[in-house]
Amino acid sequence: MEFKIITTLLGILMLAMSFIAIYHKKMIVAVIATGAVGLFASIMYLFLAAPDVAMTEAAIGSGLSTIIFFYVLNRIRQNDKEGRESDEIDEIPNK
Amino acid sequence: MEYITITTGFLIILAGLWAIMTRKNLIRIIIGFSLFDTGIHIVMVSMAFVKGGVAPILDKKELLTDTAHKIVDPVPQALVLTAIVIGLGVTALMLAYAMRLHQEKKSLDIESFKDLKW
Amino acid sequence: MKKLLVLFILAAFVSVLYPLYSSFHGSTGLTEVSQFYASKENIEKVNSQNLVTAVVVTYRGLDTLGEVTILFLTAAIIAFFLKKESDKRTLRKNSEIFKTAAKLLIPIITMLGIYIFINGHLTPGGGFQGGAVIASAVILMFLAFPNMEFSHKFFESLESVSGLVYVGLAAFGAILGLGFLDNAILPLGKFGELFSAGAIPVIYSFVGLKVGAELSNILHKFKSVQADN
Amino acid sequence: MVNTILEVAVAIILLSIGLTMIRFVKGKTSVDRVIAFDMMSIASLALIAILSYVTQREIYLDVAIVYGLLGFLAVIIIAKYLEKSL
Amino acid sequence: MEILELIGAITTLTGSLILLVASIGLLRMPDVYNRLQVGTKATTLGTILSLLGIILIMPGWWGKLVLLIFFVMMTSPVSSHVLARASYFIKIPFTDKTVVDKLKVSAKARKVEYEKK
Amino acid sequence: MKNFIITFLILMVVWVLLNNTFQPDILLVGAVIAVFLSLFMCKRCELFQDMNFTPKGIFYTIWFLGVFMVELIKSNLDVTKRVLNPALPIKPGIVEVKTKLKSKFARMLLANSITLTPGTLTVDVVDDSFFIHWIDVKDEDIKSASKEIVEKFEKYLEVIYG
Repeated sequence: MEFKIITTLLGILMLAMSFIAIYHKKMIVAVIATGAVGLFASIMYLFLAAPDVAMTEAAIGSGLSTIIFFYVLNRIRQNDKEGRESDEIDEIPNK
Repeated sequence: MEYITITTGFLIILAGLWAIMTRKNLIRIIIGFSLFDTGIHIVMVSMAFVKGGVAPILDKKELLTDTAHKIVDPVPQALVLTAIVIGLGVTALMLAYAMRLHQEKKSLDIESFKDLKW
Repeated sequence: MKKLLVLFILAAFVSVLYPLYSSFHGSTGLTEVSQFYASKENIEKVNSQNLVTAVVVTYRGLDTLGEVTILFLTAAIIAFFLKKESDKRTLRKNSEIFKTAAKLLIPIITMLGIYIFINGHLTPGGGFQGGAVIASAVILMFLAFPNMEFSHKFFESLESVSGLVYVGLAAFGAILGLGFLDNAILPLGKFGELFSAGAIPVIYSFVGLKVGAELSNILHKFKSVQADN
Repeated sequence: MVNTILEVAVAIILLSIGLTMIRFVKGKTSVDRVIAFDMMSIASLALIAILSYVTQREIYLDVAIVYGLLGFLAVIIIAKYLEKSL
Repeated sequence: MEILELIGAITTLTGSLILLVASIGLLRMPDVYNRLQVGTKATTLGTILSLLGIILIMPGWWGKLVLLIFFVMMTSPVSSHVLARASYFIKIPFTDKTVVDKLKVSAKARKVEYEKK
Repeated sequence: MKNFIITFLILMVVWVLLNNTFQPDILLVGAVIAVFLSLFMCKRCELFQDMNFTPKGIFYTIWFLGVFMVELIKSNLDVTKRVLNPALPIKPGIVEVKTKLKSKFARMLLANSITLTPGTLTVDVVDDSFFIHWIDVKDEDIKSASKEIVEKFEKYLEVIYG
């Protein structure tokens, strides 16, 4: 089986996902995209013959850190007086 | 194959660095750090890859004879395993700081935290 | 102007990284250290199928100790930084189907986590992954039953007891004259079975329990105070 | 023969992941993107299973189980975040 | 023996084709709920068929694969149900083709206010 | 007690499936862990209270699985037909159906089966009525919709869960 083509496609997908994570307007989409980068990275580790690292990345690097991100976004929304989302807050000029 | 993955890793490192330096929102900067982490891990694992090597788990009889020429390098993998867990700790800590800063100033914009600027 | 500066910094970074990238030609063999770890006599000495686990638990055991300490410090600092607000919000009731499914899934997921860290020397996985899976079972509990009481005492004592046992097992090897974190303090057993590799499964189980308790604690700190479901 | 058929299957799965990626980019609402994410993780699960046959290692299936579990949890937590009851 | 392997490979191929249908459906359907329908059903059967094919090819691995199938069958409908419930709660609009909405009537009768977005 | 035994059995089955052996030492380790876990987790849970362990119940469980698989495949053919049709023939809507089942576990199984069968998706559950998103609404009336969607599973689940 041609591993090269599959890893190339995975790499392109990962780069597209990281681009979305940097530039998308909505914060929640950015966080989901970060999680997806981790998931694709985990498949790439399997192709690189590293199942231990793949399992760690799937469980910790992609899973638990996404969950912590969402908890923090939720508490930021709760603490804000008007209940704005975290991506709406920084648009206000703070002078 | 290792060339492709190492290139991907370096490009993701650059993307993360770009996000850290140009974005204004604190959470977005933390996402940049997270991407940077992932890129470094990919680079390290692809450096450990040996052509034709299999995963360093010896669950078959034929792997036990002359092991060193059949498996990929286990040491960088162990290091990356450690690094991922520490990365989670660092991310959690940074997010806690961001949350605390938002509680103090009601803002997530990095430009509004200039108390230490002279 | 600022973009230009950023670009300049990125260019500097690339110029530092480029020699590393261009001198990479794909490794053709193991390094000397890894060859030492993968040599026949050393495999027989440690008796663990999974070489990564062997490296993490015995050869580089001190690193793992430091890593667990870092996680503990993270939990402590987060607890110090985040003050608990005491506002009580009314949450939307969970759907009954999700609650029932969670009741069915939580024991199974915990079993999976325990399997992962007990078989750390035979299959991929180990203390850290198993701990993360156990923590995800705890998260499922938080999500399905938000106002169920979470006994801090139990998790904290579990964490400290397993940490103490871990360090104690490590020091026991040094007392016997074998070395800190040596796995030969228990009989080595037959290669490839559950009871083999000496103390590795025991040590990794305690690491797993400790990591699971710590991660659950961190996640509970991030979860806000809730009532009325 | 078996290997050839499985190669075609892997190509089709990759194609479907790519098409799902289009939905992720186009989106419209956040829920669409979450569905796309869920589908990508489940399709990758099949990819891992095929990979474990090709390399003849049973141990890769452990990774697949953990993978499926964490994908499920991520979807649930996003849904709870969206309905503001996290 | 070889025939069994061939059947397994073809089953896996069928599963991947169903996954492809799911992704096309995800692209073509007009609103969130219909996409969710197509996504859940087709991905579940696609994954189950792929895993069944691997069981037929490698009968020695049945333990973990059966567990994986059970896991997918248990979690995938629950997650899509939770997503559908959340997206109804935050009032994601229906497509114009929708003919009836009984839940709205029932919510009015039970005096439950869903949130305005 | 019934709950404890069933949880223990499920955990043991999971353990054996994961290890894929019947060696006595592995079984012993699994049994110890499963007893501990089911004692710890099953203080209050009443999940399997209403399960009937008669031969008829077990036979109906297997029969239910068969019916379910057939419906799953039918639903996929249906979805494929709709998706690949250039005209996209859909007529979606949310309908209400009633169920007679009381046991929580049976209701979860019913909702999951509904989600995985032709053109239906459970959106919300209120008391004993399920609100279902139907991709091709044939009948808006509660009774006939119930007959169309629910009944084919309900008659088996009623026997298994009393």
